[in-house]
Amino acid sequence: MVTIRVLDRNDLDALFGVLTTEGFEVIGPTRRDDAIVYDRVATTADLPRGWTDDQDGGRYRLVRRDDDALFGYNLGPTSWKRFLFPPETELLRISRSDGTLVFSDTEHPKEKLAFIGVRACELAAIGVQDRVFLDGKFVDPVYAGRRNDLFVVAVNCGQAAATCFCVSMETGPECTSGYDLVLTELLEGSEPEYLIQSGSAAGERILSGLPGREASAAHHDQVRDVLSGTRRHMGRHMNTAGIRELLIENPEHPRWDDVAARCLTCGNCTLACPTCFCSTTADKVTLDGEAIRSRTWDSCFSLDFSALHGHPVRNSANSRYRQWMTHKLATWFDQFGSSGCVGCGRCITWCPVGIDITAEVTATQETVSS
Amino acid sequence: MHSERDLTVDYLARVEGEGAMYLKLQDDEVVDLQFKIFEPPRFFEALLAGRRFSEAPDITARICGICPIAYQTSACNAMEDAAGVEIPAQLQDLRRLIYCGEWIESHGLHVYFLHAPDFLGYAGGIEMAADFPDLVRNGLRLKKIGNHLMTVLGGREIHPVNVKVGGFFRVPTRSELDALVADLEWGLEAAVDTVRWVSEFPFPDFERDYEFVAVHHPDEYAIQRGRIVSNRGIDIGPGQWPDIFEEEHVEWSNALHARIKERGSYHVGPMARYSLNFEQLTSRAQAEAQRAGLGPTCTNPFRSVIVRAVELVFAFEEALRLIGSYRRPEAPAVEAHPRSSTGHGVSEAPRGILYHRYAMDGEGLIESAQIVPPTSQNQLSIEEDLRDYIPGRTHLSDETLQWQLEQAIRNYDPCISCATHFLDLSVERI
Amino acid sequence: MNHRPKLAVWKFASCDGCQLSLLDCEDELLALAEAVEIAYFPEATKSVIEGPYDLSLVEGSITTFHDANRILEIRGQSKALVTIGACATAGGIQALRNWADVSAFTSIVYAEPSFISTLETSTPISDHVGVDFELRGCPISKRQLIEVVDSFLHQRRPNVPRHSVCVECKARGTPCIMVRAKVPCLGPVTQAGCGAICPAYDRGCYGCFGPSESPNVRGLAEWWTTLGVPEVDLVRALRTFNAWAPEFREVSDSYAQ
Amino acid sequence: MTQTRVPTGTMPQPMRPRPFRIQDRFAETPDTITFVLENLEDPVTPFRPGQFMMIYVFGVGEVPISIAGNPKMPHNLVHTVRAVGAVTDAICALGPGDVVGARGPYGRGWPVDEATDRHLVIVAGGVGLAPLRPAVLEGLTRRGEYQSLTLLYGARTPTDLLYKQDLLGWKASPDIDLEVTVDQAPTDWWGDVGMVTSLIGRASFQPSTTDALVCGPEVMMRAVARELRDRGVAVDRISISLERNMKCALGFCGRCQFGSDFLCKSGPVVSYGQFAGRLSVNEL
Ligand SMILES: Cc1cc2nc3c(=O)[nH]c(=O)nc-3n(C[C@H](O)[C@H](O)[C@H](O)COP(=O)(O)OP(=O)(O)OC[C@H]3O[C@@H](n4cnc5c(N)ncnc54)[C@H](O)[C@@H]3O)c2cc1C
Ligand code: SF4
Ligand code: SF4
Ligand code: SF4
Repeated sequence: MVTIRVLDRNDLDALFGVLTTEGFEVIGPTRRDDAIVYDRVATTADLPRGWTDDQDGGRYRLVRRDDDALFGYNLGPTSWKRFLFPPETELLRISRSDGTLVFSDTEHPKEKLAFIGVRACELAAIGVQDRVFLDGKFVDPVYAGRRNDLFVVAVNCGQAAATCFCVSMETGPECTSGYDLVLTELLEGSEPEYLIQSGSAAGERILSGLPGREASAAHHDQVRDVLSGTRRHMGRHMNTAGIRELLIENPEHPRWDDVAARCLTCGNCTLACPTCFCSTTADKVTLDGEAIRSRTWDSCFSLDFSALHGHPVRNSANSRYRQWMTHKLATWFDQFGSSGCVGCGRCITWCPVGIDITAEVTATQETVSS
Repeated sequence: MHSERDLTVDYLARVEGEGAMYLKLQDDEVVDLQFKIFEPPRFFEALLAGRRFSEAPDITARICGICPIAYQTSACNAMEDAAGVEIPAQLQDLRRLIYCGEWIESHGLHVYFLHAPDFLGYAGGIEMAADFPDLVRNGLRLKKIGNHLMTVLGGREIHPVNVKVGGFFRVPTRSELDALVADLEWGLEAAVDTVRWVSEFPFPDFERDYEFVAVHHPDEYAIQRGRIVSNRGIDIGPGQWPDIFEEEHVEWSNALHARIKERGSYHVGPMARYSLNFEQLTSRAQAEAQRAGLGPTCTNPFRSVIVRAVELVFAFEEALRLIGSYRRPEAPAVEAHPRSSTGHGVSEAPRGILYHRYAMDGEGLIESAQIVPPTSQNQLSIEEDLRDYIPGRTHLSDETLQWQLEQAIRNYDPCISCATHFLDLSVERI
Repeated sequence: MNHRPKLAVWKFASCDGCQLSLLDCEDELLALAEAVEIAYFPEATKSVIEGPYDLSLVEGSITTFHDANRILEIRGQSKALVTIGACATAGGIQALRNWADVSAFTSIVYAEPSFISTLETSTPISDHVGVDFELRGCPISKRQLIEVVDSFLHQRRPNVPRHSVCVECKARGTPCIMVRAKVPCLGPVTQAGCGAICPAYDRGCYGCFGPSESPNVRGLAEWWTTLGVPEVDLVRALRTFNAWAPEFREVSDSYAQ
Repeated sequence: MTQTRVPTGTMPQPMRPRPFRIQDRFAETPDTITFVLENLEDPVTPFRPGQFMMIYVFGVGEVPISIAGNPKMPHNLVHTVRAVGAVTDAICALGPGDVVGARGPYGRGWPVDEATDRHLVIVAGGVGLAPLRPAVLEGLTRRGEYQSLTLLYGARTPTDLLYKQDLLGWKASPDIDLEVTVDQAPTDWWGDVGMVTSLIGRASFQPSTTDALVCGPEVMMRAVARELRDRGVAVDRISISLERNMKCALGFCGRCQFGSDFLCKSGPVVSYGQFAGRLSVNEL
């Protein structure tokens, strides 16, 4: 069963209230350091009301809107992976006693997270990481512990950033699954309204406790218009036809050298990407003699990532950029049955020198076909 | 029969940087005395030429890892003077707050690790910890609180990154500062205990008639700004520094010696501040000072350890006060636009006045720079202390005499890295 | 306790900040002093225990003939020698003299230049003797210092990543300052370790940990120029505390021409 | 949305090693040591030839190490470790009584079952014999199931040969054809001199019904595989064992990717036929 209602801003605050009462830690968009980041939020007052983001390769600016939209931006630098797959996680503690080693799992306090404002591409990205951390032979308990009770309030995008290409990747802009509740912000009236729809039993239950009105046909029309407008305004496009073969079959393409001259090998693209999952594990020994083993985010751009006997397999910038892009767009299909890219455009915006994955694909396609 | 002695300390310990002392004695007479600074010169004044005015705080911070905030503050003051900008009260308060952190860290380190071991007969703080573990642990914790304060405000304790000409890059939130309060309250009580503890150290009878020079500000116990005053009538703005003070270069030292023109030596640092600005200490700091046996001035350099502890009490109280009244400034900094001009800046580094002067051109490029750190200013005073200390004590063994002379140097908490931008003690008895 | 490894801390031309980092390890210092014998550390103690030393930490750069000889002696007395800080690993800020005429420098600072004996250059320790590990930073990070000392105690390789500051910045959750505010930042070509402090305090990284493992300094320089950074400022930005590090030097020299 | 694919409740950390005590230690060569480990928690550690364990040294780190023991004798874990860096140096410095952590076994092993009724040709270079030793031992135990069993082994010098006792026994055994070659040899050397590839031409097996298992440095494996292919062994009947950086062995850390594969999951043993293309790409 799917319930659909229409809420105003106060009703939306009630949603925050209910989630908090149910023991969720509510994470949502908020303005900090000249950007919209995901962090703890308590009410709609914490949301970036009246702000939008203007993005391009290596460029992000917050800009004032001329309305009071709460979700009138696209995507900031944070992705939800930060909360499901934290940048640093303690895994184990090891101590020496009675001539043996004692290994103890680090206990992680149970996290009951609610995400507010998850975009369609981000739902897809969570789906991608689920396949990595939950669907293989092994299950990552840290990820699972945070993922199991997750409550997702998604948002259909009312606009597209200049860096968005979810339409090309078939992940958006409409949220079609993977959420408990989905909102569409309707800005035609004097005050914003929110069409809200349930997508799970848990969503259904929470929604039933909220105030709100019946949705009219006009509301539904508005939703349709919002989404088709967003679809028409995708800032980027990627031709995905044959892309897997293109990249796998052209590892020596001259374009890799071209991008290597510009790429700083800083790794920002991988860290900003909502699907990249790579990590390293290292020990820290306290001076009182206990070893703490922790996992931290890593990137295929770091040399240690591919080190064999002290020497990196992927030494050149060329081979590291190639690993990143080929993994995202090609080999991911073989490993996890989908693309590793959901078209969010974060790697484009947050690359400090504006390297654009869509432009790199196009450039390779053009030279290979000609 | 003449007794001739040479005392040499090739490498002074528990001071910041590399220095030495050489002393030649004939009977009770000091024939030659050199307080040498052989830390290699690093030419900061020269390498600043051609840099942008805004770079001075970060570059000069590298003169000294012990008191980077002092360098950053004096540099900012000088550049702001040159650019003709006023720093609003809220930003002044934040400067004062981060400076309190540096006083706490530096005084904490000196009292517990560098100076106390002298009085108690230990080679160092770590050796002292073997007999007094809790005491040393408290000292460490106290110092850590100072470091933590600097880290919150400045990003890190050594060479903080957040200070800039005109104010800060980013100002802290109320909650970031509130989180410091509990530690500072503990620190205040620990500082009071510190005063009581050090007041019982054995102090030699040794009084000197110093000309004390310190920064003075009408509204507050001067730290980060003010005029320059002395107990012999100096009362000038920072811009008049060159009229009153001069620097000379002696052969045995890589540090310039500063002196008052015509009059010679003077004394900067905690004792000078305390003696000149006693009235402006908090009543609790004053009360603790009195209880520790200090009057409103202090002229026994060995008792500087008590003064430092009193200043610790003050710094904790002041930090708490500043946090209590904190309101986040609208803007983290005021814009400073370069213009062709010269600026002077002073502030009270933990060891005393730190003076900076810069001339910049219309583009904001530094044309010339002069930096006079406290240890350069105290060099003459240190040498005079040593000369005065020896008569009547020559019966002491070389070892004891040497230790006491070293201690007399450490009274100043000399920072040699600063002074060269500057110890080996040698005593020769003829 | 049986034989504890002997630790020595040496100083050359520097600001003392890096060795102070050791005294700033307030939580670890006493435990460290139990794990090792602090055999030579004049900033902390008068007592001197004769070499050889198991681990020497060396701060500062070589700027005098005397120091160039002293480091040879220290190397001879040290089983392992670790350089700490930008002065020791890259020559420090004082390496700016390497581009200048030192006699002119001396006369700017000192009234009697003839009293001053100094070399024309300020050079890293590794230009003079073999170094077992270089710990970067101006100043070094306490956390990394403890890691390095512990790793030498346990004869393992220190876990000091050489990737870019960006990795720490993203982990910290700071929105990139160059992207969001057009503030020139050296983070993408600078080695991590500080914890990405500067961008978190609303300023660009100024490169105090020196070049990262594979820095494309020229690529970043070109981007800075598109952001409107004048070339003279670009040169100045590369010529600070790690000015003499080859990867920074090469690009600053090419822009300085 | 609530994720119900995995059960809730506390899950054990799959990265947690179990304690193993070193029972025995033999120096194979100056830098390569064989260890016999006793599992302190379970009586046995079953494994398949070609699989590996993650071996943990306190405070230093964890590295993948192949199992070198006999699959029919799972009471002990045997590993041969060459000291090449931080962790392996630390392992090699340990001795009897010391405790390490180990978890596994992981990965796909040698296709010894698929090779029944066929010729089994095993080609090893240097320490590459370590992961192949279980296959040799398995082959000997199940000798009747194979048409022939051949081991061709090359090393730089006679001192670099592993398992010298085993080699002498195998040399004398009628069940296995062993040929050993070294790059440089003193005069009293009993085997061949030259590349291991040169042994392939002389060995007697029927290429069309041969399964080959190859392990050694990557260049050596490529040369051997080409030689085998040229003699008529089908490329997808040639197995090689690949090495990449690994931190987790669970498919999470991403480091062991080799093109489309995670070597911890689809390797370390892979089919040459499938990987020949990738092996020729630089820095993949
Ligand atoms: C499936 C598999 C089986 C192996 N079996 C054996 C064996 O039986 N005996 C043996 O001696 N060696 C074996 N190796 C190689 C062994 O794992 C490496 O020599 C070891 O990881 C080197 O680590 P280190 O810390 O000593 O070296 P360092 O060079 O100090 O390590 C630096 C970094 O590189 C990584 N690294 C370096 N080389 C390798 C490598 N080859 N594989 C994976 N990570 C590496 C380390 O994990 C670390 O992150 C095997 C490797 C793999 C992948
Ligand atoms: S590759 Fe780029 S566009 Fe694709 S999901 Fe990752 S960050 Fe977004
Ligand atoms: S692109 Fe690189 S960092 Fe991202 S998942 Fe792939 S290998 Fe890992
Ligand atoms: S593509 Fe951009 S973000 Fe990614 S490593 Fe290269 S420069 Fe950094």
